Amino acid sequence: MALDDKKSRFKYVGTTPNRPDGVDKVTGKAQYGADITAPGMLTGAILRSPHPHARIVSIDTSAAEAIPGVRAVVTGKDFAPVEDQGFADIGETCMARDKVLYDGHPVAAVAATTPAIAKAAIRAIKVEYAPLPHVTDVDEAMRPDAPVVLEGRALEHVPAGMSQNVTNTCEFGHGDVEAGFAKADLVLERSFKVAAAHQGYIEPHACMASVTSDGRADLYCCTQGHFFVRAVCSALMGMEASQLRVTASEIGGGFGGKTTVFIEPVALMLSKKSGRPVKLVMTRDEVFKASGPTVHASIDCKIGMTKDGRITAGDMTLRYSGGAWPSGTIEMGAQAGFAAYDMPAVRTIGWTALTNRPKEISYRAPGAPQAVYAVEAVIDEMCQQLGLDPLKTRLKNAAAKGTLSSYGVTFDEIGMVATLEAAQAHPHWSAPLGPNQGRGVAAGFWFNFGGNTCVTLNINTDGTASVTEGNPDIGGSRASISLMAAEELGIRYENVRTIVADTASLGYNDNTDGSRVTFAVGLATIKAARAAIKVMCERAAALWGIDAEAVDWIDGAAHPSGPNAGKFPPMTLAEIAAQSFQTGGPIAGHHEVNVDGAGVSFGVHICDVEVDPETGHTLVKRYTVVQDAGKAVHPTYVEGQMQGGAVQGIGWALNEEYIYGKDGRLQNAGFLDYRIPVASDLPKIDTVILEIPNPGHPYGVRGVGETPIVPPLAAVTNAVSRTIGKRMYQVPMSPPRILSAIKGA
Amino acid sequence: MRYMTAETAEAASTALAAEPGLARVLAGGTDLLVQLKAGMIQPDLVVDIKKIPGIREITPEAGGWRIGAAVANAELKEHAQVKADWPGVVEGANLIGSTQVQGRCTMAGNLCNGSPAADAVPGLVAADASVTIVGPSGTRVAKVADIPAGPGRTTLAKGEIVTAIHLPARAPRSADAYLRFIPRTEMDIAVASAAVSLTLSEDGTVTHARVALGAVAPKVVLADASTIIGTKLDDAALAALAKAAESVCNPIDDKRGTIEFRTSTAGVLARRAALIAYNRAKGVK
Amino acid sequence: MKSIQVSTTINGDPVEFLCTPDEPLLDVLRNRLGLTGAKEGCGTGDCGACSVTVNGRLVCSCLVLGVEAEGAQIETIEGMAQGETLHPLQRHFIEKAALQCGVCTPGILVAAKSLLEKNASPTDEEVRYWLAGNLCRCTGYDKIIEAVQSAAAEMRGEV
Amino acid sequence: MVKVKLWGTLRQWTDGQQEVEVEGRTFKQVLDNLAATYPGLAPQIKRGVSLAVDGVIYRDAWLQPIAPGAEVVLMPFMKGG
Repeated sequence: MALDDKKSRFKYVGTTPNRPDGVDKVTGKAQYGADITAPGMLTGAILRSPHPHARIVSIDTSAAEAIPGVRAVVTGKDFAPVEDQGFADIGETCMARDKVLYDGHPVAAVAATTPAIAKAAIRAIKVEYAPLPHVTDVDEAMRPDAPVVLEGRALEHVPAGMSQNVTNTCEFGHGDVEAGFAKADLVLERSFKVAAAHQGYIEPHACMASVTSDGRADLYCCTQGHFFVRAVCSALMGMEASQLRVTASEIGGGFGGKTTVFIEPVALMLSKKSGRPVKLVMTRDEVFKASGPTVHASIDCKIGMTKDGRITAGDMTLRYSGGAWPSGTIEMGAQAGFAAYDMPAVRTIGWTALTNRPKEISYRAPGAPQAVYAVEAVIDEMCQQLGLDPLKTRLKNAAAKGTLSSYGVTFDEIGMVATLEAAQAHPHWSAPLGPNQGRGVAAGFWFNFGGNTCVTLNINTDGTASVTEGNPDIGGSRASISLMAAEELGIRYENVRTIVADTASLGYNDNTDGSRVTFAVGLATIKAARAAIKVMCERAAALWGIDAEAVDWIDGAAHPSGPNAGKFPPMTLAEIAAQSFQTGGPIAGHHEVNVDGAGVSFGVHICDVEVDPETGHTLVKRYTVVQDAGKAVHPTYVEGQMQGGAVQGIGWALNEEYIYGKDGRLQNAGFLDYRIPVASDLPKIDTVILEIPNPGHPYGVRGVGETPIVPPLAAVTNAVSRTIGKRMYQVPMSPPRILSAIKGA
Repeated sequence: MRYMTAETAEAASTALAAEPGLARVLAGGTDLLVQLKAGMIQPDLVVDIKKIPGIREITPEAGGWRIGAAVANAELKEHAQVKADWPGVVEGANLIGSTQVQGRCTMAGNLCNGSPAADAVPGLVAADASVTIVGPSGTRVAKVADIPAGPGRTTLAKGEIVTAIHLPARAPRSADAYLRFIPRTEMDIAVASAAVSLTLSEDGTVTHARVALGAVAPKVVLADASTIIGTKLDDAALAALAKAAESVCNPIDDKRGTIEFRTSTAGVLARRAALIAYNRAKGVK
Repeated sequence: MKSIQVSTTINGDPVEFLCTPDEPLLDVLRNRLGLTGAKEGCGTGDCGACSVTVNGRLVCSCLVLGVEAEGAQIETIEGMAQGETLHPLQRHFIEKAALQCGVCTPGILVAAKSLLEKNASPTDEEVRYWLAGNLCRCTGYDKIIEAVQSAAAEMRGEV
Repeated sequence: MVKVKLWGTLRQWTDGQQEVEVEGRTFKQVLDNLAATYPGLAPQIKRGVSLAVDGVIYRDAWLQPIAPGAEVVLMPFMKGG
């Protein structure tokens, strides 16, 4: 059989059929984390620290245990220590041991027969704390005299003599930065602050755990990766992975925030102690206080440029804090910051410091929006000072095939130039502006990833196919995977059904993150389909009495590969499937792989704002997203990713932030004051999808989901700054900050 | 917690007064249920007043309007005549929360919750509205302006409930307007707000005005409206009004806004609301 | 806390339930009646995921007590489709990709239906303001507005 | 021999060199030899690194062949959201 490895003409891929989970989701039937129940189920609740930093002197649970209806009480002592440092840190975020490290840190949990009894039991637990000095700002945490959040966690390459809060440092770049600045006509250095933002998914974390006395357990939860949940939870519970089956419910948004666990180990321990199924659901204020937001950042960025707009050098120092535990996000920010440009000389230095905040977790392109914001804002200010066109200047410096990137890798085929050119050609770029309006533009970059992936594809005797994969569907991936299976098999999209299987049904699958699912699961699906096709070609060959090599698979049917192979009418998938019991048994294909070769992707956003000069109130009036998708498998869903990511970035740019008081407590743990964009805040978000194929995927697919959140911080900043005639150096640009810039304070 | 539905205002008042523990009135419940959820309060008794005859009705009264205490703001919005007489009052009431919250929340509830940032209150104060209060010692009438006592506090005595809000009759060439500042376009609590009610002479001179500000002091405050009386809202009058508004601000610095921002924004809003009310009074769309 | 017996009508069906006096209608629907289409995104009226109508009025069921349902007519997402036939809004939401994760979708559909009952031809701006209390974090709202408008056009008989 | 570019932080373990040469025909051999030649790099390699080979980032691909003359860049272990 002859199968082209690369495909560029498609029958199903690139169309926009309805998603298979659509009807369930519009009728209320879809089951999310909090919708799962079990007979005899108890309700769990968690007691959380009101202190940002304190030693736990004692916990007295006796009064809670005495309340009728209370079936289990859990504290940190119930969990045995684990060796793996990463798992141990996650475990400690779920339940404090000796110290509480942030406002909202769990200290105890209960399971009771009703929610009201569980609440009463929580109130009956007495915790004695010895408060410690706290620190919630990264710059303050790096001072040598800052209160130490955790001791002894610095990596070996952190210089001696710094605060123990400094746990990591990194440096990337190439070329002689000082020599580059010497060649510049303008060197501009600016400092920026970026507040922590929350992923803001509408579905709070929820799970239902059932542990039996013989050591088996079932866990249902809303997660971006149930295999990772199994790995962490089995380690923390001291269980074998085989005995813990994790099933992912439908997921009500994640954006990176559901790539770890916050409550699942606690639910399992409550179930183990009570012998009953236990449901644990976070309230919204728990989500804000005690699930992972992003890092918050403090950045110094210096760029040199010639009069005609050629960048000669870039030098940036990033200080990120991922809360009370070490975080690796700095490394991605430091690599991504200058990645869109061909930099003759570049250096990015990163630092990570501990603060008394919850443990950071990924949010769409983790680490990149902050670093890229600083670079794109400085470039924009330089364009203003030098009187240069911001898009032409970016084009002059754009990374292309063969460019040595800021993170050391030489780029293959990439779409930065095409993306900038498409932005330039878009009518938005040349549309007139009204009074008090301004336009900003910014580029963005993200790596995208592959990862461990398993897919099984079964051919049913009625000529349909079932795809079993292991990645929770957060953006319509079941549709795109079905499309790719249909494309390979040559059967209709409607004849393929893709399901997300539990951890007992497939090998390990990495989280739904890194924009990996359409790319990596798609690739594994294509390979699984090709494996099934190989079997079907063999069956046809056997029935025809010819060599399997002499059979081609074309449009859903086996064909003799040429006149020499024999003269037989094509045998369709349905015909082969119907005879499969008689020709050797059921037909399936499967593929297991750790996928690499994801293609980087670039985006350029254009933003128009209108600023009220007397109040600083800012409205986004027009917004356009241009992005390279490699190949858009389901173009409408690609647009949805671009629009959704851009709006999250707009929210961050204007209003979203974690606000800690002097007392170290979170001031805005709710949707009322953590202000995500509402429908009336926004204009239509226009999209332009470019398709520069990724050489690493048979259809050219790149990741799509993360890049769109990278440019908005700077696109909106540049628009606001150009409107008010003053540069803004802090995100979010809340109205008081804009007004104070306007007034020149 | 016990729940009761009261058939009369007197029965509600009696039950609330007799409760030795914490008692709360339930009308729209959009503040009460949030407080219950957060565990901020654990009442022993909740009295639902929505079954009291007339309490969900809007009726004409002495040239003005009687708005029952349990009239949801969405119902108020659908009442064309009240809206024509008091567009600013209705505007304020309709800015509270979402469409969903509008289906439940009431002006009286907004008033009795005691928030300095209540959106319905500045409009009522600018309108010089009053309320009927039924209590253990009988029925009394008070000015809306006299109800708030500070953040989360009112001057109502134990067992007293507001049963109706009274909007006075409108003189010819009168109108009002309400503006608030929020960072988004919807769903936020006011950072600063201003309501202006005014009456014009035939030649367009302001003959009567009241200006009330929200979210800039522990309770709603009146700004000196004499700054615009006798004027046709020329730039100097508007500037004087903004200054007068700023001068009565006594706000706090918090997550929603700074003292400086709230003060300057209150001045801007007072000026802009005055212009809107002025144009409405002149019949300019 | 002693439970109270409540008689009500949900999606046209007579329903009786017991609930405690402080129990929100949302908890009653989800935990006692198995109607889990309404979601709790916040519990404080800020997200709209629990939207239902009570006597024809759009509300957040997290801000209504279960006991207040006595004698009321309640409509939830579960009552929107007629048997196998989806409401035009439901169909257009699927076709226009107006949902990604789908957790806000039931609330948005209930709210949008309530809008179109009051205003069959809303402007985009009216749709956006009506739905301002329904948070969606996935879509950026664009395709939601589009789906509401195309469903409205179909319901007006324009398609 | 394979030339491996390191990120700046790691220079302190390689006598200031940002590009080092080690034996190895696969991802794993290159990493093992890096750790053996420059023991200061061992903790970082153990924690996790990625290796970009001719522009493609590999995260755990021990068996990935590396041709002599390929561009090899050591990177931190990468993750997404």
